[in-house]
Amino acid sequence: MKTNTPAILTGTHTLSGNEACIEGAFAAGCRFLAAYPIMPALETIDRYLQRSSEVDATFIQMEDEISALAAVIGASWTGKKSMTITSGPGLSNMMEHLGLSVMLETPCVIIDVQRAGPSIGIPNRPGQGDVMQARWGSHGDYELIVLSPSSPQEMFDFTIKAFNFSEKYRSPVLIMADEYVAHQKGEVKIQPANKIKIEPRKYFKGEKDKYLPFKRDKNFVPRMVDIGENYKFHVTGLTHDDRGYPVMTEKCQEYNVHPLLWKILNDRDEIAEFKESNTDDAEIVIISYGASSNTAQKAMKQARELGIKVGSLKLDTVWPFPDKKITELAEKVKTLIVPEINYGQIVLEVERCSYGQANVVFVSHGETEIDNPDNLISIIKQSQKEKQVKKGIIEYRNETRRG
Amino acid sequence: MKYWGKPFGKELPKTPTGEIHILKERCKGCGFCVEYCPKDVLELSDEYNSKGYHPPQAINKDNCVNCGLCGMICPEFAIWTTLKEEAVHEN
Amino acid sequence: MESKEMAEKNVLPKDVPTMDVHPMDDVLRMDRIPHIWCPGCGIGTAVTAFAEGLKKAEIDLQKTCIVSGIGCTGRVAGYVKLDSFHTTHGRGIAFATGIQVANPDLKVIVFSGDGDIMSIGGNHFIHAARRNVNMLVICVNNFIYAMTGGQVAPTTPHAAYATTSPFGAVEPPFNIPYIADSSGAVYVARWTVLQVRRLTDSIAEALKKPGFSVIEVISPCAMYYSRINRLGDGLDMMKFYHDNTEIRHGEDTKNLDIGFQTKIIVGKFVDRERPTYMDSYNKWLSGTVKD
Amino acid sequence: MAFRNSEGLKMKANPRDVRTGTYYMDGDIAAGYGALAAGCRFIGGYPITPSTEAAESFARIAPQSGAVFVQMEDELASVASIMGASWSGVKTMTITSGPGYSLMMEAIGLGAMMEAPFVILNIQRGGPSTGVPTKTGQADMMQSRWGSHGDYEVIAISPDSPQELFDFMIKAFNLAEKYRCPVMVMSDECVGHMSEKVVVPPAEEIELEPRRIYTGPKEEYLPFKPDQDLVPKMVKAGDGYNLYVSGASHDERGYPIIYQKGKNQSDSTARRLVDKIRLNADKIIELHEEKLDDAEVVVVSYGITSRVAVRGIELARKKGIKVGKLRLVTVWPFPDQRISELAAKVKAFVVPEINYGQVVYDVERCSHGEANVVLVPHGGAGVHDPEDILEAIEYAATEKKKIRKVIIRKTRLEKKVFGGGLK
Repeated sequence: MKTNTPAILTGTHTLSGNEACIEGAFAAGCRFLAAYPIMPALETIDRYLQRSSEVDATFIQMEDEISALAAVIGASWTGKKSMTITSGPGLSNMMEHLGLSVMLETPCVIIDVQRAGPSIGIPNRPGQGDVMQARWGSHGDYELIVLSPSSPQEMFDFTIKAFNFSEKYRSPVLIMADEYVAHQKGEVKIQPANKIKIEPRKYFKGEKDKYLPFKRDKNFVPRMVDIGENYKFHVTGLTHDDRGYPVMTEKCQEYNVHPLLWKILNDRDEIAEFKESNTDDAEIVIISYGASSNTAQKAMKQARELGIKVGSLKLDTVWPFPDKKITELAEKVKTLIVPEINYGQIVLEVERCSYGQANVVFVSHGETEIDNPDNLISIIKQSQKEKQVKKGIIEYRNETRRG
Repeated sequence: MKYWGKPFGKELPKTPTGEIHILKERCKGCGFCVEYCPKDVLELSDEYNSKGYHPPQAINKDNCVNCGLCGMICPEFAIWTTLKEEAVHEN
Repeated sequence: MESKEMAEKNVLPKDVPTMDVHPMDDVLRMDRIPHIWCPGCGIGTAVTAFAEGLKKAEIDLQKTCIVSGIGCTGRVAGYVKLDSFHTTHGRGIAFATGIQVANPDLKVIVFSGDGDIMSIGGNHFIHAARRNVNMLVICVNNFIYAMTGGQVAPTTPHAAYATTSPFGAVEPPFNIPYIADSSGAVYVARWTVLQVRRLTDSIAEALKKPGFSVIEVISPCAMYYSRINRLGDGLDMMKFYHDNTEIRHGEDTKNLDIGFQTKIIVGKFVDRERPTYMDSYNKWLSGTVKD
Repeated sequence: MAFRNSEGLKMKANPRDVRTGTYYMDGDIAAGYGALAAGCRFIGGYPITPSTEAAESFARIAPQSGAVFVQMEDELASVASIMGASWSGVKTMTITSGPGYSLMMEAIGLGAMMEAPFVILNIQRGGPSTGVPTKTGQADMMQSRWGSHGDYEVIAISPDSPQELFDFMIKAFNLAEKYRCPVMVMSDECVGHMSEKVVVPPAEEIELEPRRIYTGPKEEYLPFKPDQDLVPKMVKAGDGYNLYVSGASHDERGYPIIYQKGKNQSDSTARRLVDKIRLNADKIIELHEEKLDDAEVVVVSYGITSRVAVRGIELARKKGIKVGKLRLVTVWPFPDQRISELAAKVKAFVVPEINYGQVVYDVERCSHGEANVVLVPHGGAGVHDPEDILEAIEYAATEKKKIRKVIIRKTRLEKKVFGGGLK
């Protein structure tokens, strides 16, 4: 399936991350947005409304984030590609419905423009404190796909990718942008609409009375139909069998929930994408995602100029986590440095996957260091002095930065 | 049946007769149908269904006028009536 | 099917599975009956009235879907043979708003309980009414949280007992028609499950009405509300409704408070015209957004 | 019925709050008794299976002690109300289960930021979403640590019997008052609905942690100026301090930080919030260890699973496998140090959990590739078959290779369901 609406932008444009996200959504075929205004994602809604009449898309501002995601799930079942946009506190409010969309296996996309937290935090400053929440925030067991863009161009590309993943795996997909990326203006190259690959919805084709809403194919993904086509199906957030009827047994719980994980995990090597640079001869590798990868790139360049063998691994997909790649790197290099705009989240995963084979150095950095890699360079130098592999996460704290 | 007289040239009012269907296994013995049958057709029987409730039984079958109230008020979808025959009201 | 033919001939089958014979086969999922509700509970009656109402309204059932939240009444969606959604607690109306706005051709019914709609979903209720989203909300009010074992609800009458108000409910209850009316609902009615024919007519009427319609259905909860308050079983509650309800169509909604074992006023209170959400949306946008 | 303040200042429990005696009661009810004994004066709750009995038991005994139970309109309101009550000077908690807990996520972040001491009792059930309301699960463990946005740390303890549900309520309130952070009691349906002997001790045997009340001169009070252990002192609303408490990142005065160029803003508050738990972790963490001296395999478990594991361990010991038990009483903060120590010593960890792998990843992380990590998953709505745990122990004891991933065992249930279907 290809997009064919003439209103989709093509060519090169200068867009902010927020705007690029909306253009990506339209290109991917998104036609329904339910949202609740929140800093720093406000520009997305503005852009959506400016463009919605051109592409014939619907917007509704709901009374809170809880209902926004509920409305998105409802809309998705009518056959429209749907999404919602929020930031940290809104994502926290959506946690219950994230679970519902997993259980109903509803394709939808959630854009989270992260800000400094916890709680209200600082609404107009960047943060990366929601990455663990994206994976673990709702109760119960589930797996989902989380992408982390680092520039407006990636914001555009990843939004399309997110819609494709959500249709392919019938699962909610999260985009964890941050304030820095969302407000950054940059050049976005957009291919002609007919060259953008769009994953079609997996519809059920067969006799109406034989339709089972949760009958899985060999990839554990069930087929979908739209409301209003006389299938008369039932879906529920309770543990259910193939027909969608609740069954309150241990067996059904296993039957229903375990494949929810498998459908993502079986394809994790395909889903988990990353960008490697200079890792062949590297002794130190900086693992980063989102806005931090801008810093990582700059630091790598400067360090190379200084003659330090530094490589970089940028995670495009944060969840499912590329375990194997990290283990591979850990066996090869001396030190893994993880800069994050939080107090240690993905670094825990890196520590887990490194199996004590390399030093894991954590750098908690703030927005001022996104464009300024000095601190990271000094930490690279400091980490070179470590002679042995240490257990646990190493953090060189620069106490003067505090307060 | 034929009648000679047609008072005021009009047809006599007709009273339908209904037939009662009871799915005993579904019944949970709430007694709504027995209480609210306008013709007092039903009563709770002495027998048990497999859940241990007393399902209703029709004691005055002939009184049923197919009003359908039992079917409407039954919370269990266990009882309903169908039209048996439309008899002319004998006055 | 043999049994279906027998049903057509109005012969009661013997020793055949009974799921195919009930006259409401086409709107209910008979393969899921018996349902989970207790003996003496009125929700089943409300569902019967709803099913009859659906038939009576003669709307396109293919373009109709039902959403419910959590709770005893929350299970209704699973028993009605339409496209049905059993969502999270309180979010039925929000979910339905999404369905309705994304595809305005659909008629959405939210069938849920008093705790679900008025307590945790109270915010969505007033907002959907304010927007006048085209949906029918059937709120079964049994005065208590029954699924979880009889906790105090926002509709529990003052001084009635519940497990979390072991000394009698302190708070005054909600007057659902009044909230619906003041928030902008276009159709507001209240019936008890005893007035099942009037309830059916009301549902059929509301289904055909565009806009946010609310029907409060008062139903006995034999297992919790009646038991804790020593009001007898379901039948006793029905008898109470029989003796203590008064039909007053067009009554001012602010007079509709329900006290503990006091008179219940039922009837159709509001029936007015207001542009629905999608009407206003399209009209407003066509006026302001230039091509 | 009115609030009775300042009782939290006493070091011992108030005899009026403690229903001393020996009971046969279920875990939920014991939790209600425990909360009252700990001096809880306010519960804002919302009914959710399987935690309702705890709310009901508290509602029944609370008024006699001057405590209040308010049933709020939803979980969002419940947790918000207890935070308010906490700042008005009383001990507070709320009671919920999975879906309700998910709804509370935003407010938990607020609780961490405001440093309001409060307790959340989560009687976990099968998930995700509505899942299996009436049956057990342990799949909210990671959520309790990571569920809200931004960086914060919480304390989570996991009881394994009704008696512990009583005891841990008191423990939880003490931890909450001491570290001024949300404390989660992560129980599960199985413990919550299990009826056992519960001994409620006399009031003088119950030690309570007093609230850290500020006593200095009024003018010098700064609501977020930390003590030596990074925890600030508290006053209550209405004492004339003109408090300003905000969920926004704030300075010591509580005033929201306004962006200044060239300065990393989030460093000031959030850093201390995580440090106050991380640096005090040794004092908080409690572990139960059995037969670890000679162990080659360690079963790491928590909650109801630690009781199921006992059987697996017994069976394995009978077969001559040297296996020990490590029970995480405190799940968060995670005992990194202890697991690391053990990893260097033993061959493998076996982690049975009623989920498809949550805490096991932290065990893997802390074992630094020195010991194999075996997960025995269970989807919920039931507990493990001890035979599955036994088989995992046997496997772990015999596996010679170091395997660089979590080894996920196929359980009997999984084989049965995906071999033979649901019937």
